[in-house]
Amino acid sequence: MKLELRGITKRFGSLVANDDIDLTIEPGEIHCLLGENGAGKSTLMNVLYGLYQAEEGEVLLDDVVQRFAGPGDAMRAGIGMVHQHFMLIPVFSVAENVMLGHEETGFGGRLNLDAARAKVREISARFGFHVDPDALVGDLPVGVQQRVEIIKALSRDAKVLVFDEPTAVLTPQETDELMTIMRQLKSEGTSIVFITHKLREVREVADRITVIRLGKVVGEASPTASNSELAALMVGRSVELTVQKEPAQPGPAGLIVRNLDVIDHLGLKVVNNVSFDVRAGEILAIAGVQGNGQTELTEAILGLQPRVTGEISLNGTSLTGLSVRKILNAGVGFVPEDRTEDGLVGQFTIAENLMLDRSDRPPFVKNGNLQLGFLAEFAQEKKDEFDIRCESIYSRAGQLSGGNQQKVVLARELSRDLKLFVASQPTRGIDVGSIEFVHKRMVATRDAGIPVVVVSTELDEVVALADRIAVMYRGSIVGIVPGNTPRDVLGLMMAGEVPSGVAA
Amino acid sequence: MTTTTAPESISASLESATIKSWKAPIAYAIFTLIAILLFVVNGRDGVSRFRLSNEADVIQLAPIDNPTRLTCILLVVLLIAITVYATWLSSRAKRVPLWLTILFAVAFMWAFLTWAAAGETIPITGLLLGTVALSAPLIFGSLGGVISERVGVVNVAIEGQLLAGAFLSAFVASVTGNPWAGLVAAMVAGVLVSFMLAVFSIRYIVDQVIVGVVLNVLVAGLTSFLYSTVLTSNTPLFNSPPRFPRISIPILSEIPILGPVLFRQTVIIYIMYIAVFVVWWGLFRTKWGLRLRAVGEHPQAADTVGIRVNPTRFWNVAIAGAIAGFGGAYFTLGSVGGFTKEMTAGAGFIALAAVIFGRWDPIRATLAALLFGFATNLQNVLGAIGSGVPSEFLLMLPYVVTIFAVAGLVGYVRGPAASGKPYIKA
Amino acid sequence: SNGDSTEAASDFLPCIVSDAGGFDDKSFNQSSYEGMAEAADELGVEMKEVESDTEDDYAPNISSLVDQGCNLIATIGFALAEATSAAAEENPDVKFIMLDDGSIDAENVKPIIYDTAQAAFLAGYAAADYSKTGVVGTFGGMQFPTVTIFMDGFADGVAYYNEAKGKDVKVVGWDVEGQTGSFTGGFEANDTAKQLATTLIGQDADVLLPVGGPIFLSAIEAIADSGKEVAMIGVDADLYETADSGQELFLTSILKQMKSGVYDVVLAAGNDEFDATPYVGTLDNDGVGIAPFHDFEGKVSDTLQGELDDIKAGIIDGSIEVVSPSSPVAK
Amino acid sequence: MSEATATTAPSANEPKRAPEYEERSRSNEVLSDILNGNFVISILAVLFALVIGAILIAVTNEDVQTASGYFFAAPGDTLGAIWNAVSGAYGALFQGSIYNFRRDGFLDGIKPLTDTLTFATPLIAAALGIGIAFRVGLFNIGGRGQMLIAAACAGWVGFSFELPWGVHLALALLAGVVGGALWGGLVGLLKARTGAHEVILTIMLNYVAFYLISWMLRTPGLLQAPGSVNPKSPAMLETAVMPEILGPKYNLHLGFLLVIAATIFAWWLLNRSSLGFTFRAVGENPNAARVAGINVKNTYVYAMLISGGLVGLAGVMQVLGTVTTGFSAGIDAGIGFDAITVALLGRSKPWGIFAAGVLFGAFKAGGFAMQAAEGIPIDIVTVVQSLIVLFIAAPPLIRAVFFLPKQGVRRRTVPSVSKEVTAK
Ligand SMILES: Nc1ncnc2c1ncn2[C@@H]1O[C@H](COP(=O)(O)OP(=O)(O)OP(=O)(O)O)[C@@H](O)[C@H]1O
Ligand SMILES: Nc1ncnc2c1ncn2[C@@H]1O[C@H](COP(=O)(O)OP(=O)(O)OP(=O)(O)O)[C@@H](O)[C@H]1O
Ligand SMILES: [Mg+2]
Ligand SMILES: [Mg+2]
Repeated sequence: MKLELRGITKRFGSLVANDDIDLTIEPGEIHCLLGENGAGKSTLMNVLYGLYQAEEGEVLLDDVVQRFAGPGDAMRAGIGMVHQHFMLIPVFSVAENVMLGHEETGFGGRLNLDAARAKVREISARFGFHVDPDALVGDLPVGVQQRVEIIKALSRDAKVLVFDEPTAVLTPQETDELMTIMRQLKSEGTSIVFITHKLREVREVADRITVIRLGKVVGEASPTASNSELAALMVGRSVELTVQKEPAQPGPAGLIVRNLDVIDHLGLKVVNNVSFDVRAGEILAIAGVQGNGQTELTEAILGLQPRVTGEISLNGTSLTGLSVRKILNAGVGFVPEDRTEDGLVGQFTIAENLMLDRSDRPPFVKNGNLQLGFLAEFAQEKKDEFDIRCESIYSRAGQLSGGNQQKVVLARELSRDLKLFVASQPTRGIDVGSIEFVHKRMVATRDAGIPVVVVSTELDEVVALADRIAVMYRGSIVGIVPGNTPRDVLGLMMAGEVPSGVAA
Repeated sequence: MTTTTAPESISASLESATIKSWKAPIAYAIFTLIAILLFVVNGRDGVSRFRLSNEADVIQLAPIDNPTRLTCILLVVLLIAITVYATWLSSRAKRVPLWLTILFAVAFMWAFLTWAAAGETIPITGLLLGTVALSAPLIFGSLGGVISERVGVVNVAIEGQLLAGAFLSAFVASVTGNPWAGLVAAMVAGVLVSFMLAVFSIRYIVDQVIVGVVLNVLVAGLTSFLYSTVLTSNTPLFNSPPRFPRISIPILSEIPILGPVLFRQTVIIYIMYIAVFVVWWGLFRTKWGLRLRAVGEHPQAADTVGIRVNPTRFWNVAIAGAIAGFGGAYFTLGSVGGFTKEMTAGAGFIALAAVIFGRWDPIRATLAALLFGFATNLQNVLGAIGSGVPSEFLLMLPYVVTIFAVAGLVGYVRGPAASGKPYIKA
Repeated sequence: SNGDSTEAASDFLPCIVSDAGGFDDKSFNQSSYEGMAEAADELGVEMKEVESDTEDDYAPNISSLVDQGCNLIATIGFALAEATSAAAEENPDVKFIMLDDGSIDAENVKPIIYDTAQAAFLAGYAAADYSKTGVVGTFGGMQFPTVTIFMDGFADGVAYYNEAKGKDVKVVGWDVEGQTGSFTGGFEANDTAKQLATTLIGQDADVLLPVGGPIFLSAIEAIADSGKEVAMIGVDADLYETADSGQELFLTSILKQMKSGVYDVVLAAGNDEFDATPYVGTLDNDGVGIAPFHDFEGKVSDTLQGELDDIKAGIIDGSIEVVSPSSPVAK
Repeated sequence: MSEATATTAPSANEPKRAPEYEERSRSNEVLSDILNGNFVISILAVLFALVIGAILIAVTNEDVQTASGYFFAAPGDTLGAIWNAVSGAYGALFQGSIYNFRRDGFLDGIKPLTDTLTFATPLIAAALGIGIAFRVGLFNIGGRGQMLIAAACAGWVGFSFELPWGVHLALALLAGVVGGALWGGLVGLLKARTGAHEVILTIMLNYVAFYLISWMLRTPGLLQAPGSVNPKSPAMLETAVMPEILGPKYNLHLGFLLVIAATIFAWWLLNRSSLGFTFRAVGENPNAARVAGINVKNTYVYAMLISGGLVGLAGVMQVLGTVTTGFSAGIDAGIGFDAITVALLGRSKPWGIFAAGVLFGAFKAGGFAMQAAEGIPIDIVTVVQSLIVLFIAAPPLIRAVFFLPKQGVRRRTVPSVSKEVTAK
């Protein structure tokens, strides 16, 4: 099916998210949309999908103007979408999620779950997924959840499929599988819109590329364009794609972790007998597919996990069993994985967020009183230093874009007197310009002689930053390898295989 | 490159460790201690008689005569045994099964009744019959709460829905002389309150808790005002609703113990049985329920599959109001005639507690409401047989039991994820 | 006594403040209101009434009435005693009627109190005599003295009967000795009250004495549902005459003549004959009493009425002592 | 009120890349809020609620009903009757709450205003407590229980000890506040330790407190007045009674000054103190608070202690200020519930609560006069109050009713009471 968007303009209040956008997708083509965070890609797709109503412009399918009052209409017209943020209901089973919205029913509205299960099995078989229709979605690893999203989109025989950043949570292998599926769908005549920040993927699979910046189409690129050409087009300036760093000057071991176990609320050992050291002035990256215990490991270091055994010490003093506050005060900086949930208080101002984890002591608090004057100066300084783009330091943090939110968290953590820096997914979902900035700051931290732990599921990031890499699989460390280990070896380790010659 | 470990699927289960939870044994131990102090150390003599049948019953069961002291001692030994077993289970990091808790509760309650009724008779059917009656408005209210919160609208306004239902049903049934008309009016009243809740929380995006609280106040004020100005101006005409008669269901009503308790009731109670089943079945087995729960868990996800979130919320909140309205009718058409100011007396809040206690599940919420009704009626029975405890402490009983149950057994509960959050489309 | 009332009454404005029960409580607020309304009618003057909801309301309600120019204010219930006392002191030219509380001793306050235990004693005796199961029951709204005084008198009457006749009629729902018993926790005719009555019936009680405003309505329902033959005893007014339904159930009623008590005082005040001596309703002055048996005339034993008359005489002449911890005392 | 920040981008083409935004201070936001019509909306909301109240008064008025029976014969009669009913009611409301023209002289005439402030006193104190709990994400419906316990503690100290002036009052005050704090803190503790939901706990504890106090009040040797059989406490000793700050002519007592102090305290606590910062952080996002080293469970306990203490202060005002002649189990007078509405109307902000409390105090004071003068049930006041809260919370409705121009999309932050920490 041919899809055409004409003159789409979408405003949120006074913010113009899409500004007179034209886009055509030919039948059976994979069309990539590129753009920084907040460029308006998702918004455009949501307009196409009927989720948002555009102020101006029209959607045409096979040259027929469409009127979508809601996603129901769009789906009926043959449009399917895999959303950037999972649109799955965690407490429902896979089959229930897939059937939702077009349920087959029996007497009295009784759900025909068997039909839904059969459908899930059928699609799973066709694309080589292994998905249990009766599993609760909330219990599934994100990679599998992504497949459920895809099954959902496919179960309705869509003629146009939109994939909005589907690869953000996939392993390299899973990403490759997805590419294969996309090509398979394309060969069946489905048109595909593919949104991603990973330029490698774009060049691999795209037939055509459209770049959006600040709500406008700024140009088309061919799949043969180089990474830096694409990046420049996206950001509007040239971007450094590799992290410039000197070889590490490691000092003595700062963080020592020995025989660490973390047990979750169901009694599962999500971190299993993990031991490692991080030396002052080096970056240890913890690689692995999401959900293999990395999150819990970092949370255990910060004292956020209730059931932990083993030893954690920093510069010779034990951190085990201390409260979060004590651990923070011992000089541990922490960037949590989910910045909106765990890193920031969305309703608080930027300034308030900048003092969030020092809310009980000088310089921000004296005798129980907030030092608002000092806070204002401090926040202004950090806003400039970290280039936080905002109206003022009194803007709500929740209103910032993802990259800027991440900068607030970084500014807060890096402005403390650190003895250890732990960052989880520091660049997830943020644009290349911001990534560049974040990476620079992390290397600078290392160079200041602080041990740094980075958890990332992005191999690009791991390779770019790490002096050493620990790969986690099912709660255990598969091996710790040098920073220059080839990607394919890392990929295998992420799948739990220990290549010979690697110390386990 | 050789591999030493075979690749496994990511979703394969992890090694499991042991979590020891001492909550259950501690709770058991506390109650066992109370039992020892009260039933053994402070034991009583005599015979405690549990009467299982009424004179009118076709099948007569002989009353159970418990020698008070002996029964108490035996039961306390059983309680100690259960506590020891639970401690052993916990020390081996095994879960304490639900049946054990139920056994413990039954044994404790039996011991308590035996102790309290030394030399007296406890009418077991009466105790249970009253339980059903006292729970009825709570059950209707909590069903309304469950539906509303499952679809994503926090329903603090149950009290208002009950009160509005009671008021309008009394008025309409009186004027028409027809209790069925009153029942319909009660539904309408509940729906009207729901409409306010829905309009303000969905259309005007006012915090749902605020709307709920304020609606309770509004309905209380409005019904009291109209009661003083209208209903009392001509009580025989405006506030003398006919009651539904009690209907005995043939055969079923003759089942020993349960028959008189469950099947000699007014039509409102029979509607309640149906409502509990229908709401449960509907929520978990039908398209309606699936969509409803989807909207309450993740409205945006529901939207993306073509479910219209706000209309779904609106109409289901209305249904919730209709069901809660029935509960209001129970006050005036099923129980004691006539409306009085603020006659629901906090039942809506208890129903709200039952919703949370029952973890937003219609069956569990019903059980929670029944527990509350049981404790209330136990208080009645103990007061009547003269247990010597000051009446205020007996009146406290249902509330204290609920606190213990919530703090000791339920603990942390999580409602529908999107409950209380407005859905705003761009 | 109506002759010269007109000019005295012309600027006479009687007013009444209820306690939290409100004027439709089927109890003392309502009786007092009716008494005043009748008197006002008789005098041909207007009256004003205000209801209280909470404890906060008493003082402001009284002072609002003073502001409205009321010159006689009846305050109903012991809860209003302090507010009344304070208002009386502040407004010496306004007259007050204080119902159910005898603690105020002031020139302009007339306490009206009732020794209902005396009448309840008779009712208890009658109930014991009537009971076929040998069990009679009572329950109350809340454990207030104005409530338990009925229960005390009732239980004492039963005990007197047992002693006199060598019987063993049992009282369920109230223990005089320990002052503990059955209460609904409020004064609403609700399901709790109904279940309480049901429970008492389940204890084989075949006479019920529900004490507290409209809760007798719940007892009527409970009796109807039980299918048993259970009689009731009313409180305050002769409920056989005033209740909208269930008349046939009333063995008798314990009368507390508040309506006529208030009526008399209002009428007197309207005729400038107000005096502040406390009025204590007793069997002697017919301020309390028991109602006729009405439909039960033929069901009670032939000798009962005679025995009751003797006991009444005994109570009046002091040979039978009826004391309740809750008996009112006038200062 | 810095809650609504309209996103104003200087250039439509460059929605996010323009770093040169004007700096806007908080006071500017308050100003712009008023200019944007929040103040006007509030006034109109009150007006609209009063109009609905007037309709209710009119249709239930007997004269109006009689006159409307022959409406077409003499419509003037009906209109006149409506005018009489409504003006009589609201006139009495005004005279009872602000200025009574029927009294001679300003000093007498202004007494109603002081009554308004007297009634506002416990309302504000309790609403501050409930508002603070709201800010921490806790819904404290337990005002009744906390007030009762506090009243009992303060009352007990107030009538049983003979202490010097000043010391006695301070001690009674302290006892009450501590009592309320502990009763509230119990909820926080149970929630923190067992995860039990505070809504259930507070509801249940209301009843427990009520029956506990009822029992103590009728048990000689506990709270019952010696020599009396009524369930009532003795009167407070002179030394424990709050002095009347405007002289004996007016009822306004020291409690009002205490409540001003409490408001300042609450404002300082929430906006200027470290503890308040943690309160708000936990209220807005307990997960982030936890990660930032804030002990969320302890915060719940502290918040409920402070909340209970402030609600307890209201109980103290009742026994030592409003009804000093001895209290019974109804001494809370529904304030614990009214305070929820006041806290909501004041948007859980201390000075907002203060203003809302004064408004509700006025309604309460005026309600008595309205009932006494016109025989209108006081419940009408409840109706109007609740409508005001609803309308103020829904500005678009008011705009529609009064044909005001629409405003751009603005999202209002409201006290979130449904957030919880995920159990980890
Ligand atoms: N519902 C909304 N209300 C207000 N503003 C919105 C809304 N959704 C998106 N925006 C804003 O519109 C702009 C475009 O957002 P959009 O999600 O389309 O970006 P994107 O290109 O998908 O970015 P990303 O790569 O981060 O997903 C951003 O500035 C965003 O903050
Ligand atoms: N309803 C109101 N009536 C009178 N003054 C008010 C009201 N609301 C706020 N104010 C004024 O605003 C100032 C700040 O009030 P408040 O503490 O309630 O807001 P805030 O807490 O600073 O806002 P935020 O929660 O955004 O920090 C006070 O000094 C007060 O003068
Ligand atoms: Mg996007
Ligand atoms: Mg503030």
